[in-house]
Amino acid sequence: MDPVVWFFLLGVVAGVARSDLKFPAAIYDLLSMLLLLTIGLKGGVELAKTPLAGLLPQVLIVLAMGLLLPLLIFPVARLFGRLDRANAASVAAHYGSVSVATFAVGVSYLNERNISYDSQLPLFLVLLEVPAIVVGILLARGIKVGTQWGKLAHEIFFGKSIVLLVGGLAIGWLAGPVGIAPLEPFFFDLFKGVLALFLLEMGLVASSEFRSLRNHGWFVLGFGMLAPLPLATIGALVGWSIGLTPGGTTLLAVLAGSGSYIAAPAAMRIAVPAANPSLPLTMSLGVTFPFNIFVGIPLYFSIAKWLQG
Amino acid sequence: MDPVVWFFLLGVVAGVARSDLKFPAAIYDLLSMLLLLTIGLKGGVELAKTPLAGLLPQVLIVLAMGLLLPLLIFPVARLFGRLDRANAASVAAHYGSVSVATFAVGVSYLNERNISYDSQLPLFLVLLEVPAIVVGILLARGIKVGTQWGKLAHEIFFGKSIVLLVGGLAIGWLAGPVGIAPLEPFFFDLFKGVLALFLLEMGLVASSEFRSLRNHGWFVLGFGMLAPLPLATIGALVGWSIGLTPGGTTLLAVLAGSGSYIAAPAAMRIAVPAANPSLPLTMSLGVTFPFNIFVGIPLYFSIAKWLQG
Amino acid sequence: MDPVVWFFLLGVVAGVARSDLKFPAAIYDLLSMLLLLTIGLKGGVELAKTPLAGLLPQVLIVLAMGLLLPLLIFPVARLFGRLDRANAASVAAHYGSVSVATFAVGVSYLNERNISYDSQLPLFLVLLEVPAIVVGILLARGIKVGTQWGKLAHEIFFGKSIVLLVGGLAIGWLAGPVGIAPLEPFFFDLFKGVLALFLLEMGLVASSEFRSLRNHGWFVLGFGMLAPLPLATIGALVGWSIGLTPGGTTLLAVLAGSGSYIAAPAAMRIAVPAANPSLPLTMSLGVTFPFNIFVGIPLYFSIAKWLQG
Amino acid sequence: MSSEKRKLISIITEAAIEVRLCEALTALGARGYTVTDARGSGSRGVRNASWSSSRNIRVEIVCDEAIAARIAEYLRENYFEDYAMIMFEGDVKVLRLDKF
Amino acid sequence: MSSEKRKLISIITEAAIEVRLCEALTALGARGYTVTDARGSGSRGVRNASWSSSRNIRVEIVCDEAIAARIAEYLRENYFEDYAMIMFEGDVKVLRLDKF
Amino acid sequence: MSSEKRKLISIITEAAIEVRLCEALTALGARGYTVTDARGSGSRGVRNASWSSSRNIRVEIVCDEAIAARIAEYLRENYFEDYAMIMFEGDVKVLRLDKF
Ligand SMILES: Nc1ncnc2c1ncn2[C@@H]1O[C@H](COP(=O)(O)O)[C@@H](O)[C@H]1O
Ligand SMILES: Nc1ncnc2c1ncn2[C@@H]1O[C@H](COP(=O)(O)O)[C@@H](O)[C@H]1O
Ligand SMILES: Nc1ncnc2c1ncn2[C@@H]1O[C@H](COP(=O)(O)O)[C@@H](O)[C@H]1O
Ligand code: NA
Ligand code: NA
Ligand code: NA
Repeated sequence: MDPVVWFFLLGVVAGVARSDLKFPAAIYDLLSMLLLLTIGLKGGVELAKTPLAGLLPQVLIVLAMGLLLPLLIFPVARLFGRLDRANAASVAAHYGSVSVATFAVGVSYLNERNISYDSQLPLFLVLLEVPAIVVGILLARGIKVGTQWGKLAHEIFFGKSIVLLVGGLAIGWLAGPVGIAPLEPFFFDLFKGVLALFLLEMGLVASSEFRSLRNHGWFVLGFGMLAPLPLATIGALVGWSIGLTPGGTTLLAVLAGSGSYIAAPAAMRIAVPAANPSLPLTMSLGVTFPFNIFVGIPLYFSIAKWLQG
Repeated sequence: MDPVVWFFLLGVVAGVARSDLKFPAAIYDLLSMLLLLTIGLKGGVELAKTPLAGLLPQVLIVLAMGLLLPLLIFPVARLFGRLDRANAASVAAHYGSVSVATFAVGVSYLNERNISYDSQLPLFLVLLEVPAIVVGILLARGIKVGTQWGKLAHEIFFGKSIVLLVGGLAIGWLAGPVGIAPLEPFFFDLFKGVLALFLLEMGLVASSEFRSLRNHGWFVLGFGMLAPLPLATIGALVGWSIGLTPGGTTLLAVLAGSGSYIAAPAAMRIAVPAANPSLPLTMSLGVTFPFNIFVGIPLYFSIAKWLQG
Repeated sequence: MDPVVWFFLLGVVAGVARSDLKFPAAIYDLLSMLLLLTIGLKGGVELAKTPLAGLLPQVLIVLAMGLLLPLLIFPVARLFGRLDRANAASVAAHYGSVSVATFAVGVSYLNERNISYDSQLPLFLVLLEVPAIVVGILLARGIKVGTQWGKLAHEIFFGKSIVLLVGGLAIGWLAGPVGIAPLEPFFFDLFKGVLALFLLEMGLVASSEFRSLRNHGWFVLGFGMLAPLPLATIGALVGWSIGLTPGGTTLLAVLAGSGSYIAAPAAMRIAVPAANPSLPLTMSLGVTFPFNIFVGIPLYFSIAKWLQG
Repeated sequence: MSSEKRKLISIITEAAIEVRLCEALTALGARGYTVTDARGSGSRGVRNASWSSSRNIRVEIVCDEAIAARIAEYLRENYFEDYAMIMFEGDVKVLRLDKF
Repeated sequence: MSSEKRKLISIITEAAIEVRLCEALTALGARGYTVTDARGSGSRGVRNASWSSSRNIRVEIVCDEAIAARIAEYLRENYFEDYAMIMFEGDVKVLRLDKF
Repeated sequence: MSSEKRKLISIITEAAIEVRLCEALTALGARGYTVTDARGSGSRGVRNASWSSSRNIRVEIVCDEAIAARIAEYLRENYFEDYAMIMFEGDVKVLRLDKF
C-alpha cells in the first residue's frame, strides 16, 4: 500500500488512543498551502505542454458535471437522510465539490504504478471546486432577496484554496517546465512528504470525527460509505465520454466521488449558517476519505480500465 | 567538526548575548516532529532489511539496561546531590531515558566518518525511552494506592514522542526501502538541515539554562558533566556484550550517556509534580548535551573501538 | 521572467482582491529565518574559497558607502518630502540599509542567466545592513545625553536578522564547501522555493501598503520610484571602482538601491519612536521592492555591464 | 489619572466568521477591537483548533455602554442561534478616553 | 438585554497540564472553557514558550459563584503548590444564560 | 476562600516593544506578567500580525492599586504618544496573595 496512507492510519491510531500528538494550526496552514500550490503548479506545468485549444468542450462538460452532482445529492439527503433544507444543501455542496487530499492520494496511487494521466486533471480539480458550492448555497437559500450575492461570490472565488490552486496553475503555466525547474526541489520533490504529514494530521482529525459519528445517526455513515461509488461512476463515465486516459478517468472519478473539507466547509459556514458544519465534515472526513483511499481509488481505477476496453 | 554542532553554538551565542532571535512554538513542534518521525522511519527501513528473529535477546538486554540505569542514578542523586526523593527520581528518569537529539548528532558523527551501525539502534532508542520513566515514577511515588496507573501508563506510552518514533518505525518497516523512496527527499535528504535548525533552537534554550545553573548549585553542574561517561561506558559494555558493531556500540553508549528533555520532562511533570522540572532540564540540556556533542560522542566512539579491538 | 516574481504578483493580486489568504506569523518567521541563514551560509561557503587578505580595503569602502547613503537621503527627505527630522532620518535608515529579499531576487536573476558574482557580496550585504541604521538614529536623536547607546547598539547588532546572517556566514565559512554539503538539500536546494513563498507573503503585505499609499501623499510614491536608480548607480560605481565583476556590481547596486523592511523597521521603532513606522515601510515594500524586482534589477545589470566596458 | 469607565466586551466564537464579525463591529461603532486565537469547549462540543474549521477566536472590544448594547443586540440576532459563540461583558477603567 | 451576573475565572499555568486541567474543570461542573497560548513571568521565573516545557496557557471559565469556588478550591489543593499557576476572578454579565 | 482585591491591567500594543515593556513592568514593581499574541484594529489602523512589524501583543499584569497607577503613569509618559497602544484596568479577586 502507498506509504502515505500509513501516515493517515498513524494519525487515526494516535487520535483514537487519545495521544497528545497535535499539529499546531500554523503547521496545518503551511501544509495545506503547499498541497494546494503544488497541485496547481504541477497542473500548470502540464498544461503548458499541451494546446489549450481543444480543451474548451471538456471544460464545459466538467463544469456541467459540477453543477449536476449537487442536484443529484440534494434529494437523496432530503429523502433518506431526512435532513432539513439547509443541511441537505450543505451535504450536496460538500460532495459535489472535491477533496484535494483524495486527489493527491489518487495521483500518488497512479505514480506508484507509473500510470500517466491527462494534463488537464488539475485544471478540472479547480473547475469542480466551486460550482457545487454555488449550487448548494442556492439550494439552501433560494434566490432570496437581501442576499449579498456579490460579497458571497467574492468570498468563494477568493477563498484561499481557490487562490492558491488557480495561482499555482497560472504560475506553472506561465513559467513552464523550464522556468519551474529551480522550484522543483521545494514543491515537487517534497510533495510526497508534505502529503504524508498532511495525512497524519487528517488521521488525527478523522479519529475525532469517528466519535461524533454516533451523534449523527446512520445516514452519515451510510451516505459516507455508499455515495462515493455511484458519484465516482458518474465521474468515470464523464471522463470516459470526453476521452480521457484510464489514469485521467480514474482521477475524475476520484474527484466526483470525494467530498470537500476545505473550501466547502468554509463557504457554507458563512453562506448557510443554519447548516450544521459537523455533519458533512464527519461524512467526508470520517467516512468517505478513508473509504476512498483504502477502497475507492483502486476500485475507480479498475472501473476506468474496464470502461476503456 | 560536524557543521550541525556549529548551529548549536550559534544558538548559545545568540542566547547568551540576549538576542531577540526566538523560534515560534509551532516551528519547534514541527522540527521535533520531523526529528522523531525521521529517526523512526530510518530505523524501520533498516529493520525491514534484517531478520527480526535473532533480535529478541538483544531487546530484552537493552530493556533491562533501561530499567537498571535509573536505579543506579537514584542513590547517587540522593547521596551526592542531597536531593529529596521526588527530585532524585526525576533525575533518574531523565538520565535513564535517552536524548533523541544527541542520538541524531551521534548518527551524523558516524555518517561523516562513513562508519556503519547496526540497524536495530533506532529500535533501541525507542525501547530505552520509556522504562526509565516508569522506574522514575515508581521511585518517586512508590506503589501508592490511589495512583491512576492506567491513566499514567496511557499518557506515557501515547505521549507524542513515543507515538512518532514508534509510528515512524512501523511505517518504515512496513513500507521498506522501496516504499519509502518517494518520501526520502522530504524526510531523509532534509534531515541534516532539520537537525541543524533544531540544534539552533536547543542552543537558545541551553543558554537560558546556563543562567539557572547557579540557582541549582554545584551538583547539577557536576552530575551533568561526570555522569555521562560512566553511564555511556555501561552502554558501551552492553553494546559490546551483545555483539554490536563499533558504530552501534557508540550509539548505545550515546543513548545511555544522554539525558532526555522531551519525553521525560513531560511525563514527570504530570506524574511527579513535586519534582522541580528545571533541575533535570538544566542538567541534561545545559550541561550534558553540550558535553556529549563536543566531548562525549568522540570519546564513546574510541571506547567502542577499544572494546572491539 | 523569474518565476519567483510571479509569486509576489500572486500575493499582490490576492491581497488587492482581499482574499482571506494569510500567512501564519510562525510561518513568516520560519521563512525569513531560512532566507537569512541560507544567504549567510552561501556567502560563508564562497568566502571560504577565497583569501580574505585582500578584502579589507573593499570592506572599508563598502562600509563608507553604508554611512554615506543615509546622509544623502536625509536632506532629500527633509526638503522634498517636507518630513520632520525623525521621519526623514527613518527613511534614511531604511534606504541606506538593504533589502535581503531584493538581494535574493537579484541573485536568482543572475543564476537564471548563469552570471557569476563575487563571493564577498553576501558579506557586503551584512556590512551594509547596520551602518545606515546607526546613522539614521544619530540623525534623529543627535548625540542626546540620556540615550542608552549601549542598549541600543546591543539591540541592533544582536537583532535576529544580523545574528542569522552573521551566524550563517560564520558557519558557512568554518564548515566550507565540503562540510556544508550535507546541509545543501535543506538550505540550498530549497532556497528558490522558500524565496517564492516569502515573496508570496511579501505580495500580500505590499498590497496592503498600496492602500496606505494615499494616506502618505505623493512623496512616498515619488521617492519610492525615483530614489532606487540614483542610489543603485552609486552602488554600481562603488562596485565598479573596487573591481567587482558585472554580477557583483549588479548586486551591490541592488543593495544600494533597495530599502530595508526587516532590520531597519525593528531598530527604528525602538530607537526613534516618533518616526511613523508605516511611512518608510509603504515606500520600501509598497513601491521600491516591486520597482526593483520588475524594473530595477535588469536596469542595474545593464548599468553594471556598461560600466565594465 | 484621567480615566473613565467603559465596557469590555469579550466574544469567543468560530474563527470562520472573523472577517465578517470585525467588519460588523466597526459598523456598529466600535473604535477598535483585538483578536486572539483560542480553542475551547462548550455547548457545541470541543473546538481544539487543529483543523481550520474547529478554531476559535477571542474578540475583545472596549466601548461605551450604548455600543456594548448594540453589539450584544446584533450578535443575538445574527449569530447566537447558528454559531458556536459566547459573549460576556465586564467593567473597565480606561486611559486615552478619546480612543474609545 | 436579558443578562445576568457570572464569574470569569482566569487561570494562567503550565501548558503541560492542559488536558488534565480541562478534564477537571468539566468534572467540577464548568459548562465550557477557553484556552489561549501564553508566555510570561512570575515567581517561578520566565516562561517564554520557546521550549515545550516552558509554555503557558491561559484558561478562562465563565461560571456561577458555586462552581467558581469549587474550581478555586480544587486548584489550591491540587496545583498551587507544585505548578507555576495563578488564578484570578472577575465579575461579568453574560447573555445566553442557559450556557453557563 | 482567602482572597483579596487586586487590579488587572491589560495593555494591547506593538509586539516590537515586548522586551522593553516587560523589563519596565518588572522595574515598576510588577511581580509577574502574562503575554499573548494578538492582532486588531484601532486608531492606528489594522494590525493583522502577518508581517512582523504589524503584530500586537496583549500584556496582562495583576497587581495592587499603587503599582497599577505607576504603570499607567509610565505608559502615558513613555508610550502613549508614539505607539499603537491601549490600556484598561479591571478589578479581580486573587488567590495566593503572596504572589501579587
Ligand atoms: N462557560 C464557558 N467559559 C469559557 N468559555 C466558554 C464557555 N462556554 C463556551 N466557551 C467558549 O465559547 C466557544 C463556543 O461556545 P459554545 O457555543 O457553547 O460551543 C467554546 O468553544 C469555548 O471556547
Ligand atoms: N502578577 C502577575 N500578573 C500577570 N500574570 C502573572 C503574574 N504572576 C504570574 N503570572 C503568570 O502566571 C505564570 C505562573 O506564575 P508563577 O507561578 O508565579 O510562576 C507566569 O508564567 C505568568 O505567565
Ligand atoms: N476599542 C478597542 N477595543 C479593543 N481593542 C482595541 C481598541 N482600540 C484599539 N485596540 C487594540 O489596541 C491596538 C492599538 O490601538 P491603537 O493605538 O488605537 O491603534 C489595536 O491594534 C487593537 O488591537
Ligand atoms: Na465530489
Ligand atoms: Na540515558
Ligand atoms: Na539601500
